[in-house]
Amino acid sequence: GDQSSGAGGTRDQIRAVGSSTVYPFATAAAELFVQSNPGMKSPIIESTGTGGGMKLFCAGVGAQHPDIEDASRRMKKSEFDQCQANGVKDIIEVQIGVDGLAFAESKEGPGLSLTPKIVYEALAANPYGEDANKAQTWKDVDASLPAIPISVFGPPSTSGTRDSLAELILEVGCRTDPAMAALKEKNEDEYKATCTRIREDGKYVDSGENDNLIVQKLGANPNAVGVFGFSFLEENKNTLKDVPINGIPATYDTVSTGQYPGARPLYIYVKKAHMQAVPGLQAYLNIFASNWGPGGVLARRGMVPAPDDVRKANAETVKSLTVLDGADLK
Amino acid sequence: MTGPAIILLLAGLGAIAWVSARARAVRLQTAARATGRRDAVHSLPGYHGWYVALWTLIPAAIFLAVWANVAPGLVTQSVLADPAAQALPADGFARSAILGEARAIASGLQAGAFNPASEALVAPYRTAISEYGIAGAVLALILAFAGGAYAFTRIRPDFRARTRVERLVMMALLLASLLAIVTTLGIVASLLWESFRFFSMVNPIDFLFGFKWSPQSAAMGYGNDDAFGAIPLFWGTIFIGAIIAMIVAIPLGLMSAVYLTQYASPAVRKWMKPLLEVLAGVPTVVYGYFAALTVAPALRDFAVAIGIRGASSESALAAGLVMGVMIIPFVSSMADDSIAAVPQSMRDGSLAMGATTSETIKRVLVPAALPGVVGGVLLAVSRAIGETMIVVMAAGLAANLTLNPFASVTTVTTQIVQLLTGDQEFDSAKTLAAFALGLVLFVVTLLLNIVALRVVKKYREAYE
Amino acid sequence: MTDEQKSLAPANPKMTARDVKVFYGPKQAIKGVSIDVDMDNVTAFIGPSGCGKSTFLRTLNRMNDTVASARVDGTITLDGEDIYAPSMDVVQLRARVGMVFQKPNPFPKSIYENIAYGPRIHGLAASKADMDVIVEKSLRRAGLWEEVKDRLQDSGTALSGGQQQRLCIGRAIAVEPEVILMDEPCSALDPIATAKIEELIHELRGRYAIVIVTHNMQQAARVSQRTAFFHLGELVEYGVTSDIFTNPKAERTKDYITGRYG
Amino acid sequence: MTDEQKSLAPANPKMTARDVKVFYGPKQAIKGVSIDVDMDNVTAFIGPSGCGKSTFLRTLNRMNDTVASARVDGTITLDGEDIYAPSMDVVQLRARVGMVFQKPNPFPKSIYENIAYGPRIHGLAASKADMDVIVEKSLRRAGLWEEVKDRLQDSGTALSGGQQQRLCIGRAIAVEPEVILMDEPCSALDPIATAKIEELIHELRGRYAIVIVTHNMQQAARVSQRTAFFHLGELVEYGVTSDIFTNPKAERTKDYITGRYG
Amino acid sequence: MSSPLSPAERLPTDWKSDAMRKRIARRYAAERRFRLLGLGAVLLSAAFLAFLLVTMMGNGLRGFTRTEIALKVDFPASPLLLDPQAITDEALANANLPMVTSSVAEKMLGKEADAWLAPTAWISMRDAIKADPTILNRTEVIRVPASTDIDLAAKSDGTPAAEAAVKRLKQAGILSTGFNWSFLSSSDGTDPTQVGIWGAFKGSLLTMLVTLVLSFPIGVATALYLEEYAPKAWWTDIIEVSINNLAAVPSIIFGLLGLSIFLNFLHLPRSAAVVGGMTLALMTMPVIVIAGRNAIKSVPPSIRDAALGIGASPVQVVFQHVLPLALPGILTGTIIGMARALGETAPLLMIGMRAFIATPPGGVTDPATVLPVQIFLWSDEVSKGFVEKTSAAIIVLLVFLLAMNGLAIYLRNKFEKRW
Ligand SMILES: Nc1ncnc2c1ncn2[C@@H]1O[C@H](COP(=O)(O)OP(=O)(O)OP(=O)(O)O)[C@@H](O)[C@H]1O
Ligand SMILES: Nc1ncnc2c1ncn2[C@@H]1O[C@H](COP(=O)(O)OP(=O)(O)OP(=O)(O)O)[C@@H](O)[C@H]1O
Ligand SMILES: [Mg+2]
Ligand SMILES: [Mg+2]
Repeated sequence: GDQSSGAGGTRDQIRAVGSSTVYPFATAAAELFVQSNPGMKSPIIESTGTGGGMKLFCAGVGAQHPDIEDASRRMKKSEFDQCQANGVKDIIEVQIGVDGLAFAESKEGPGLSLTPKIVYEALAANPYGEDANKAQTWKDVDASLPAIPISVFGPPSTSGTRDSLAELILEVGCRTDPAMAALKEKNEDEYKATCTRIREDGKYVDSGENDNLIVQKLGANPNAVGVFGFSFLEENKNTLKDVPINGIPATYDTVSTGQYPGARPLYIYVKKAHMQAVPGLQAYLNIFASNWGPGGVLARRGMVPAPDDVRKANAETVKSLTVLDGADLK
Repeated sequence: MTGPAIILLLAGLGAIAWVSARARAVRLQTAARATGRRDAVHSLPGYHGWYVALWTLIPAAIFLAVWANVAPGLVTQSVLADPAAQALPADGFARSAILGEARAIASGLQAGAFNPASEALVAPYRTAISEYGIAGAVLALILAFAGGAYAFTRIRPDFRARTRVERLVMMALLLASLLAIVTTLGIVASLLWESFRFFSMVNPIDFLFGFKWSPQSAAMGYGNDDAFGAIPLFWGTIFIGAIIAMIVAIPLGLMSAVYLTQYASPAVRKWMKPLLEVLAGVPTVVYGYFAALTVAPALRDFAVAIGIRGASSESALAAGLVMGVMIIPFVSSMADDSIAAVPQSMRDGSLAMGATTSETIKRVLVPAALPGVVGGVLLAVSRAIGETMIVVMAAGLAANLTLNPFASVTTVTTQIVQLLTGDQEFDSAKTLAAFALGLVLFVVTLLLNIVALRVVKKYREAYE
Repeated sequence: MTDEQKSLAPANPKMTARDVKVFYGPKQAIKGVSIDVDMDNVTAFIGPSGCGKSTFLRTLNRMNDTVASARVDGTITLDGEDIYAPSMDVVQLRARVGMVFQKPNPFPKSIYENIAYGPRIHGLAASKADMDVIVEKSLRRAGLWEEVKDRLQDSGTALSGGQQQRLCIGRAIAVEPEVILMDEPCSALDPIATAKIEELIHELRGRYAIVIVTHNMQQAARVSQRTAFFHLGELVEYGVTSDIFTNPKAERTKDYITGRYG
Repeated sequence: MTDEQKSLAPANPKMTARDVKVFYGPKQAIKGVSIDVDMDNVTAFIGPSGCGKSTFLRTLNRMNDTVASARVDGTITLDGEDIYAPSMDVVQLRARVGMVFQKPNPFPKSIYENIAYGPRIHGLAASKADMDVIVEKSLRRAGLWEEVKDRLQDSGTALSGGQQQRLCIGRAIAVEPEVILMDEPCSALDPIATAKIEELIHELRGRYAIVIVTHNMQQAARVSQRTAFFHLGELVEYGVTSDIFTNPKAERTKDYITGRYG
Repeated sequence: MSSPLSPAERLPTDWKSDAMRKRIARRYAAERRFRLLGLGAVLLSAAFLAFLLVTMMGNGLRGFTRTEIALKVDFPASPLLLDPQAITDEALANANLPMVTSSVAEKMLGKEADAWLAPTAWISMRDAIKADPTILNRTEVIRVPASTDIDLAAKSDGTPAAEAAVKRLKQAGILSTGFNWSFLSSSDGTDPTQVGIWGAFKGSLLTMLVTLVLSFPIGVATALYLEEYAPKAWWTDIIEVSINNLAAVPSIIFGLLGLSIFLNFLHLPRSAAVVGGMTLALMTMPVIVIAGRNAIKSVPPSIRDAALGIGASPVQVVFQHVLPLALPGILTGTIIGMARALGETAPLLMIGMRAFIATPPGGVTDPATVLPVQIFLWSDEVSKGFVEKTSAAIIVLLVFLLAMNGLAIYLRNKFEKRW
């Protein structure tokens, strides 16, 4: 508003807010930015969660508002409208890469191999809209699996990773039942409830944003399965191994090409109005574009590169600063 | 004229006022003393100095404070009258954003424009700001002179300058102490509004008495009805903070206090007491890290070893245990105080009857100190249930209603952090729930404290 | 001990002190005091403030043990037994040599529990009925029974100052002590309460050996049969009370009695 | 005030109290006291504990203002001026009516600063040399100069109790008071220090109007020329000291003097 | 109760009886047990502390060291296109040093050597060139940080591949582990071998400065008012209750307050030390008030009487006598309150200090983070190298805090009871 008091200070630093999943990549880019632009101050990257970040991002243009939103999901329609209402008219949307949603177990683990259907039937609160899930061991779900108790450490319901789990695995598994596929057309709400609600009887353990702890816990529970960002699997290859989904192992290639089912896009949103005013913003975006390919620095940090065509399209967006029109947001 | 310059100028004027007023008072008083009358002279010259200096500074400062709030409005009005302002968008928010930015650039706070539209307004802003700045400075100086002159003319040998200056000091002290109330109101205000919005989406009864905490449902659009039952959170909070932590802290704290006050030699006491206090000085984030990485895995291994099913490495026990250790010094220092407050004559009375020290402690000192100890424990509980970092790092997120200490439970503070830093839309019931939880936490600690302080106070009075 | 004082000593004293010295750290508070206390007489200790009356009194039941810096030299006996001997059990000693303090200090418990406290820790009552008997008897002896018999469950701290002090005397009596030490028992009381306590002391005399410290010479004159005058840690004069007050031997005693100092 | 007491009143009293009543909340501690204090005589207030001596003394320099619950009724004048009038400045009043307390309470500062404090806040010294003169004069009058002149920078709390009390008297003198009120100034002191203070009071007499509260009747007899006996908030008897002690009029006074209570 | 008793009804207790002796022995045994229990409690509490500290030390001391590989760089022969006469930041930034560095390593040690260097190894190269451009004309040995895997393998145990590499490098004599000065002088980063605590430390200092400047005067003024002047009235009761309550309000709630009042309502800058300081000042103020009141209370009333008795005004009494005497106590309370604020994390998470900030703040309005938040952030990092860095940062914080607590205890002991 009219307050100029706190808005003050020449903003010579880029400010980004948002998802903790994008945070490591945004910080890596920030570091590269400083190294290749000596004299520039390092961008400030705040890990607020996508939702909290959106609120800050959409509060307005000006020095007191962040320039960039890191998102582990697409902007929602409601958020876009909020942005518009607050004068954040021109928003640039860039997909910087893909986050693999990896299933993993300890190196000492039984070597499970799962499918979306199995995962759904093991974790859903009411599989296919029926009674509460009674499966106790993986064998109860699928006879080919060993009779070890189901125990999955996964993202909490506040997390964007959890949304991906629901969308990419659970819904897919759920729709293997034609009745459910039909339900999607008839009653979207009921479909969502049936297909994405996770049981709350302790078989699935909400495990916080601190994925490091999940890694540790898997080490301690060889029979448990963990669900987390692909980068953690990469980083902890010496203690963990991947759980193939549909027989496909989680590797860079399979995730990047989307063969491995658990992959979701990562975005950054940028205010066009800030491009002139904040020094280095363009250069920072360029850093993303020049490092998000295979073998690039971001990939070394564990981000999975987006497929070639996506990268190309987004590189173009970075160059031309194409504005998001918002019509296809949900 | 810029802010710092005018403040410097005023400070200079104040100093001059002080020196000249003091000099005048000295002169007048020396003359008056010669009359020999005891009440011919009232205040020391320095007080006259302060009196005049304050009259010089305070009205001008008040004016500047008001001006700083009024002037921007006036500046904006004059800018809006400028032809360049015709191009502004009608939309209120965008408009004020542009105006604000133009002002920031004009006053040198900002280097470049985020919004091209604001560039045109920079020049008009610059003129308006400098015009109003000069006007303000001139008015402030006039006020300073007027105030100073008025006060200066009042200097008489028997003028009660001290009384007046002291009245002002008292007022400053009073204002400082009112800040506590303002802060409390600030807390209430900041929690109440967002909580109100939350309760317009979720029935407070369901929230307070619901048995199911499952915000995943709400987040995914299944509706809010049974998603926000906070009982499991309350239980987790109580389980960790008021039960497990206290099972650790009360015996250890109480016995430590008893040992250190009643048995230990002065040398031991001198070293051990501060050592225990260090436990309270360790940052909670360190405890959290310690609990998450060292205690929790060890406890889990232990639980598995003795064959407990459902042992989680984010156990209530790990968080509660470490929190209990953190709370030990609280309990022990409160117990220490209460036991020390029991008059020595009670102890003598009991010993003179032929009681041993432990009999005296168990049958006389501790019962007599009990209200104080209970009050201390209540304070410790309120501290424990508000503790955040340990539980954020070491307790789980699973809202379980369980009695198994090796299972994972979640607490109110953990959920506040989770909800506020999650990936959900910010205005969803889910994020707002954090404020409602905060409100509950605030109210509960408030009540606990009021009760605890009452208890402690009543009991202190009993011996005074 | 002068010859004359020795002649004063009863044939079979209850307690005897011989050349007792008390130090608080490096400071000597009692400088070699010898005195005998017997059952038939009430002994009063008088002297100006700080002369060591309380200190000496507390050596008689080893309450000075609770002061870390205090050290006691010399011999004190109770029925001929050295109370500072290693074989002496302090807990028993204190039960046998009861003490009443300057300020009434009832425990914040019921009147009944106040009295029952001592017998209970020493296991003197075999049953609840036994305890009831002890409580009643002690309260009667302390002259408080009539006043409190209907409210034995009230808190001891709810009594008036004088009643509290009698309660404390009753508490001391309840463990069947042989000696009762009183350190300025009336200084916190009003005249009427003081009179009651003095009366009580009269009644208790003969059953217990009683030592009373007082600042108030009139009181010493009223309640005691023997008076010891302390000054600067020394026992200046010890004798029959009426003699001390009417015909003091030592100059210092005389000065004190006539109000030249103190 | 009885007729006889009136006859006792000097023609030109320094301070007068007329029908003074003091209340602590609902409780009345002083029940209508009228008394005159003059320059030539030392006035002693005696009476049993709690009778209101201190309370009345403190009304004379409005120290009772600091007790929130206290309320004063009646008139008290200093040189004919009503000290409770709104125009009276308490701060100046207290400089004119100095006070010495029961427990010596020097500031934890140097001896010099202890004395200089009063003159400094009242602006009585124009220069350092002035102040030196005031300090020396005050310490001399307080009979302390010889003992401390070589260590004026030592802390006032490092002095012995008696010296501290004289330091406090010197501190009161330093602001040139007209009246000095002393509330049991010797009760915390040993006999030798007490004697010194009593001697000092003798010397100060005539230069200041002096009022002294004491528990010790011998002391009252030694230092005062007028004695007022208080009991339960009333002024029972006021008269020439020797009369009061040898020939008290009121029964209560007699009982008290002969040690029947207190 | 039975009828009146004859006084002689009870015989004197027989203290020498067997039953009585046994009873006494039992009582003494109970006494010893109780005493041991107390001692046990003290020792157990102390043991917890010792265990905590030892664990942190054990994990953290390694974080202060860093493993380096000595690369022998033949600059003239390297693919580096730099003119020793024109070394500018720009030129260095464009010289593609990362590539050059890895090629040097590969040439020297073989194909897989690039993975042995920290991703930021080239920065050491850059700094060396900047410090002395003439090295571009000769062959020079430059020590660059090793990668996290190598670092861990060199210090404790790592992956088999890394262990093998370490063995090779050690044989070649080019591996060394030494004190990591840059841990104390640099700021947050993404590579554990490069990060440091200076930025967070400076943020902590600035935040504490703001906290102190606000909370100390206000806290002392409040304590003085309440203890010395406040009349007994309903509104002073409210102040008292508020202060006692604020002292116990969960810290996270202060975070919510800061979020909605300072950031959303007053529009103060996000992530700035000034907002953190203000939030913590509100938390610290009640602590100072309570400690201050106790200190003021312990100034004997006789001092006040003395000053009042010679005509000091109430304000003079307080400022010239009471306050100076109470000051050590107030300072002790202040240090303890500040120490608590220094270790505080939760409220700062709410006001944007949970951020990646690689540039140390220059002033109180610059974005900053603080030590405990830095610890929290690092504890959440993916790379294993951060584990020891987290513990090392904890050691720094603990040392700082223990020093503050020690000072407070020293002050308290020194000034305890002087009158
Ligand atoms: N715990 C102690 N530590 C050091 N000195 C002590 C202690 N108790 C008493 N004293 C000193 O020992 C001396 C004798 O003290 P004591 O209390 O026995 O005197 P008293 O005759 O009882 O005086 P009063 O009539 O005031 O009670 C005094 O000088 C006193 O200061
Ligand atoms: N601040 C106070 N609030 C309430 N009552 C008080 C206060 N000060 C004194 N009193 C009461 O007023 C009465 C007179 O007290 P005062 O102190 O004047 O007695 P005193 O004669 O000086 O006694 P002492 O010889 O013990 O000093 C007493 O009953 C006392 O309890
Ligand atoms: Mg004594
Ligand atoms: Mg008195």
